Amino acid sequence: MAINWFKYSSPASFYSLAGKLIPIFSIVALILFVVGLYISFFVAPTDFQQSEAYRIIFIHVPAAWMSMFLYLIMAGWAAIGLAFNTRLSSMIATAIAPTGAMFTFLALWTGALWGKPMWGAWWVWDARLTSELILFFLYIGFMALQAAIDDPRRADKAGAVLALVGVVNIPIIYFSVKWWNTLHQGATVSLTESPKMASIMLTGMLIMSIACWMYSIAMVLIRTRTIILERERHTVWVSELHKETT
Amino acid sequence: MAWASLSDFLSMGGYGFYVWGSFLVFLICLVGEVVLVLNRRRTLLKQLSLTHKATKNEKNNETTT
Amino acid sequence: MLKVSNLECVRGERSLFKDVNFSLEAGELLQVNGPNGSGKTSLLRMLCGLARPAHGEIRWLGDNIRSLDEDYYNSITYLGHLNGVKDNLNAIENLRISSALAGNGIDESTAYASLQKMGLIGREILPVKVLSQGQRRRVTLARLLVSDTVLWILDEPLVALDTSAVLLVKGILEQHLEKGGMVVMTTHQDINIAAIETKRLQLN
Amino acid sequence: MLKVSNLECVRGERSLFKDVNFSLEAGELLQVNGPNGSGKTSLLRMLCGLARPAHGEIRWLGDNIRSLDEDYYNSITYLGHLNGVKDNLNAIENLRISSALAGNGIDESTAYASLQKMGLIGREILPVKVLSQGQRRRVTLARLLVSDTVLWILDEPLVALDTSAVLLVKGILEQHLEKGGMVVMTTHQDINIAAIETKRLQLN
Amino acid sequence: MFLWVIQRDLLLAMRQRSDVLTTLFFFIIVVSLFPLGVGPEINMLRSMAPGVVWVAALLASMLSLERMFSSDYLDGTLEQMMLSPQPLILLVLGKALAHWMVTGVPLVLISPILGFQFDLQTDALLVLAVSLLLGTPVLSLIGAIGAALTLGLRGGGVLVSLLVLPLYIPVLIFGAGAVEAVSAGLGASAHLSLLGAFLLLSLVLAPWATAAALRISIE
Amino acid sequence: MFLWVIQRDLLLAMRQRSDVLTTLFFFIIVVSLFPLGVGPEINMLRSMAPGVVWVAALLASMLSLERMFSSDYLDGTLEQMMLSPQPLILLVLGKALAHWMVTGVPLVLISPILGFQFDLQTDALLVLAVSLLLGTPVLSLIGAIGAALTLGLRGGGVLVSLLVLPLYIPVLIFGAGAVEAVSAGLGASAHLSLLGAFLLLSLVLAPWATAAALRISIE
Ligand code: HEM
Ligand SMILES: Nc1ncnc2c1ncn2[C@@H]1O[C@H](COP(=O)(O)OP(=O)(O)OP(=O)(O)O)[C@@H](O)[C@H]1O
Ligand SMILES: Nc1ncnc2c1ncn2[C@@H]1O[C@H](COP(=O)(O)OP(=O)(O)OP(=O)(O)O)[C@@H](O)[C@H]1O
Ligand SMILES: [Mg+2]
Ligand SMILES: [Mg+2]
Repeated sequence: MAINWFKYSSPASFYSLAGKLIPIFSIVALILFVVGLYISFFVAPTDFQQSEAYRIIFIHVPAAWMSMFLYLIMAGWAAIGLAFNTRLSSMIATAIAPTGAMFTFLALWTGALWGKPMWGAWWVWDARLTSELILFFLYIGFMALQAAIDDPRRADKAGAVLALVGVVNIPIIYFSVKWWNTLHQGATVSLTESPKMASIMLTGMLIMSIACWMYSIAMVLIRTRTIILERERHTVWVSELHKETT
Repeated sequence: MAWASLSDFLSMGGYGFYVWGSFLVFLICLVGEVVLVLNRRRTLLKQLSLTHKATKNEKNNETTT
Repeated sequence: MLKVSNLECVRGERSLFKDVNFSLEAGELLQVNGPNGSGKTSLLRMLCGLARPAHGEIRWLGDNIRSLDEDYYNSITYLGHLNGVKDNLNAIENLRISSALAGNGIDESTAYASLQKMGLIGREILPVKVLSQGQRRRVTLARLLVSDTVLWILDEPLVALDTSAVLLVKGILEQHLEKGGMVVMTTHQDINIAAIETKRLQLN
Repeated sequence: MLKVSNLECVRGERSLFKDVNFSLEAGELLQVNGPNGSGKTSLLRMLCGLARPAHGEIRWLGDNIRSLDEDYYNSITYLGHLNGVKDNLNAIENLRISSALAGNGIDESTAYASLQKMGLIGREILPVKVLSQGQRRRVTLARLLVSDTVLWILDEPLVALDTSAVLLVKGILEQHLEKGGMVVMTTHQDINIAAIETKRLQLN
Repeated sequence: MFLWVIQRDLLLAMRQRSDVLTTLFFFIIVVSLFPLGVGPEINMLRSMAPGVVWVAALLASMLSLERMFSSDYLDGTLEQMMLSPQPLILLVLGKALAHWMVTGVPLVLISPILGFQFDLQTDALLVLAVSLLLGTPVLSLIGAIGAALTLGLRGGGVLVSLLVLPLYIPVLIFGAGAVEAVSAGLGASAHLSLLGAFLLLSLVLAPWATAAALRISIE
Repeated sequence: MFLWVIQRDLLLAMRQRSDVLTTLFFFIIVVSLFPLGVGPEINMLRSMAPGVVWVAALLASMLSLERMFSSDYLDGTLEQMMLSPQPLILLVLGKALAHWMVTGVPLVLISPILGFQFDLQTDALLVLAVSLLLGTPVLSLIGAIGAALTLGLRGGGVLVSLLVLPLYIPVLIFGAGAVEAVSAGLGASAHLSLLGAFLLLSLVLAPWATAAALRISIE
């Protein structure tokens, strides 16, 4: 492998690398979204039990997955930033949080809209739902803490400590599922009506998930670039960058 | 899978409110985030070029005086 | 013993000072001078290890203070702008607790004696919050009388003190220097402290 | 205009001072001197009406200040040991708000101009909490530049200021006295302020 | 000057944009804690809902009380306010209003969503919001008295809750009562007009008491 | 030095004797508010009881968190502590312990009486007290992290609750769960041993995280 990773761990070279990657991810995301939405509405057949309501699954599940993945990735980058004092990784962590919070919100929202027709209630206090809500609070806490701190270096480090402590919490919340009676993912959902339909649904869900992945990466890259500019506005390379563009 | 008519498509077998409520909010959130992120970047770039000009002028003044 | 090289301090986007170099040996006094906002407090906090320099090194007996940590804290006493006294405790309790935190607990009679020296008798069992500004500062400064550290880092110790207290502090510092201690201090007032050598550092 | 008779101050069970008498006319300066804890701050707080005297009377233009209340507050400006600035606001906001509270709102350019006079330019939009000790004091003192009151009551205004700032404050006070204002102040530093008459009150 | 006080407090709140949001999230979190502690049975949750939401509103409003005067006290701003030529009562009213705008209004707006979580009916949701709209200003006004009384005392935060919570209880009873009455099919107008009466009463009396308490605490 | 920190914090708490009492009263009042907000039906109250008591304990513990470091920070004592030759972790542990002794222990002692009010059975009362005994130190330890992170930030009080409450939730679930399990005739030992595991975990990890957070906040 000839890639020099250290080269890209400096904000300046990351900035230009990210600039090249963003269009690629954006376009792939767009195409996958179109394909995914087409499958969701025009290829996937009507569900025998839930009629059309089940189509929410095509966004609900990707959003729920993303919400959890992004938290772990955010905590990972924050930890690297804390341990090795690399500014770039902390910036990436900061950039992930809003997207993660948005997907968490979407999982909650689509879940609630699905719950009303399926369970007859917008919300039930079931373990899966509750832990998703807590995840939302963790994101909000992370962002609120960083917003409350003026000094970016302190904000990075404080956010990292919080994110790490939050990670310890996640498996605990997750295991508490056992102790609760679960309504989520119970008999109400019939994924296996027929093998053919299940596989179509699975492809749709997967395509939508990958689209969300690509979308998240593009968003995070753009946001990281903005944060880099904000924080390094007084360095030489930023002003040289400006000479080039103007 | 084909829909009989547009209104059929919109009603989603009676679940239109829930399905469209989900998908619309999903799209609004994604598009909204894109707009916000790009907006933030644009205002920052504008700010930067302003300060950049200001410092350039300062330097010019210094050299002339 | 203390050696500072190429120190630079950046606050916000401003470089307050750079290329600060000095060294301090036993019995020497360093007076840091400079107008308001020139970075004296920031420098002193770096010397304590409370803040991280943007650039440069601070060495104590040859080792970087970052690597020494608790060993270094055993050798310094820092008094900052803030008094570090608890409003609801009285002077004796405050003195005993702050000494204990600094690593040398003292008993009540020692505390009483040092407060007496600082002219606080009659006020030693009042909660500190009812004391006057100058009296609270004296409670803080009483720590110097019981401290057994080598290097004292004092940020405007004379603020709010009346003339007799200023003389008192002068005496305490001179005695410490005589015994081979070291002092780094800032002040906006004119004061002449006898030392083996008085170094001056002018910021800005 | 200000007339104080037979004032006594009791804190706890101690009488700090009694039988304090003085009067102050336009253009006069009263310097309150005394060692730490002699009751200077307590006296000044009484003059403002923040504390109630144990005994004696304070009259302004012939009326007891207790009965005047808000009319009196229109004529005085008090700066105490505490700065009264908000850590999270910047200098301009702090100045504008404290002036507005004192009854004369000012616009941004006036605020900017007075901060410039106090040597705070370049720092005027930083949150006050990152400023140095002396700079925060300067933000407080900038209020004097925009105040339109007659009687200024200043408790150790010079604390934490560097020499140039001390001169600045001296100038502001002298100008105020010249225009027929009155000043009551305490300080432990030597300072010579030109006034029609400088009265001195020695406590303890 | 009245406007200045409000403006200043709002400015301080906005300076850290997160400030308003945090009160809101505190409210949401506390409301969500109960189902976690009590268990997920929906019938029980539904009948608990008005009480839980109201208790959470009480706590959210109370929690930020301590800061109402204490930061002004510690840095000397309060002294300056007492020396201001404008009447202290106005000033106090301004601060209470600013407190309400930061802590009360967001709660009123979010309460219907929380009601959803507990499966409340539409009319109950409406009454919940209205009762909070009438009740939360009372909380801020009464709270100001407590905050002024405990100024500068150690343990202020806890002490203030001890003083104000008993005074909050009537508001709690009628506020939660209104929602329960609607859920039970009875009208809520009696409860709501009582809340309105509380509001008027506290608008008249509380600033006066707070000003007196401030004078005592400062002396 | 460890002992000195505890001793000092306890001394400070005792200096205003009301301090311990106020946390306690806050706890009692919050627990008593619920029957007022929810209505007097005894069966419902009994099944709510563990949850309500535990939520009240969470809030009481949280309410005093802000003061844990902030007063030391504002008056400069914290700086002195960081410069102390003893390890910061010990110091932090001492402060958390002192916090627990002031806020946690009284709650444990009073909880059986409050349980009585809700008509809990003897074994449930016992488990309630034990679960609080195991759980409240965890609250203090985790809370210390939040308090250290928000040091010196405006809106600290509310912000700290936002950070800390989500982390408290597992303790709440298993604490209240233990009592419910006993009431339902099942054993509580599984819940209690999990609480014990949390305690061990937080004893090891929390002081470390708190010390790191303090260093970050002070710089
Ligand atoms: C607000 C309400 C809801 C929330 C917060 C929520 C949350 C989640 C989460 C976090 C996941 C990911 C779980 C995993 O990967 O193991 C998930 C998956 C899923 N949810 Fe929901 N959900 C909600 C409502 C619903 C409803 C009402 C339904 C259907 C009736 C539903 C059906 C599903 C299905 C089928 C999956 C995929 C499970 C899998 O393949 O692992 N959810 N949801
Ligand atoms: N974020 C920031 N951006 C720009 N300048 C900053 C920032 N933070 C601090 N400063 C500046 O850093 C300096 C800190 O100075 P410091 O407290 O060290 O001064 P000092 O020499 O102790 O002054 P004094 O005599 O008033 O105590 C101040 O001038 C302050 O304005
Ligand atoms: N409850 C009390 N019991 C006894 N003495 C008290 C009590 N409260 C205050 N005092 C004393 O009252 C005096 C208050 O002094 P004040 O603050 O007015 O002094 P000052 O002249 O301003 O001093 P400084 O120069 O230090 O500012 C102090 O000496 C203090 O010890
Ligand atoms: Mg300084
Ligand atoms: Mg004084």
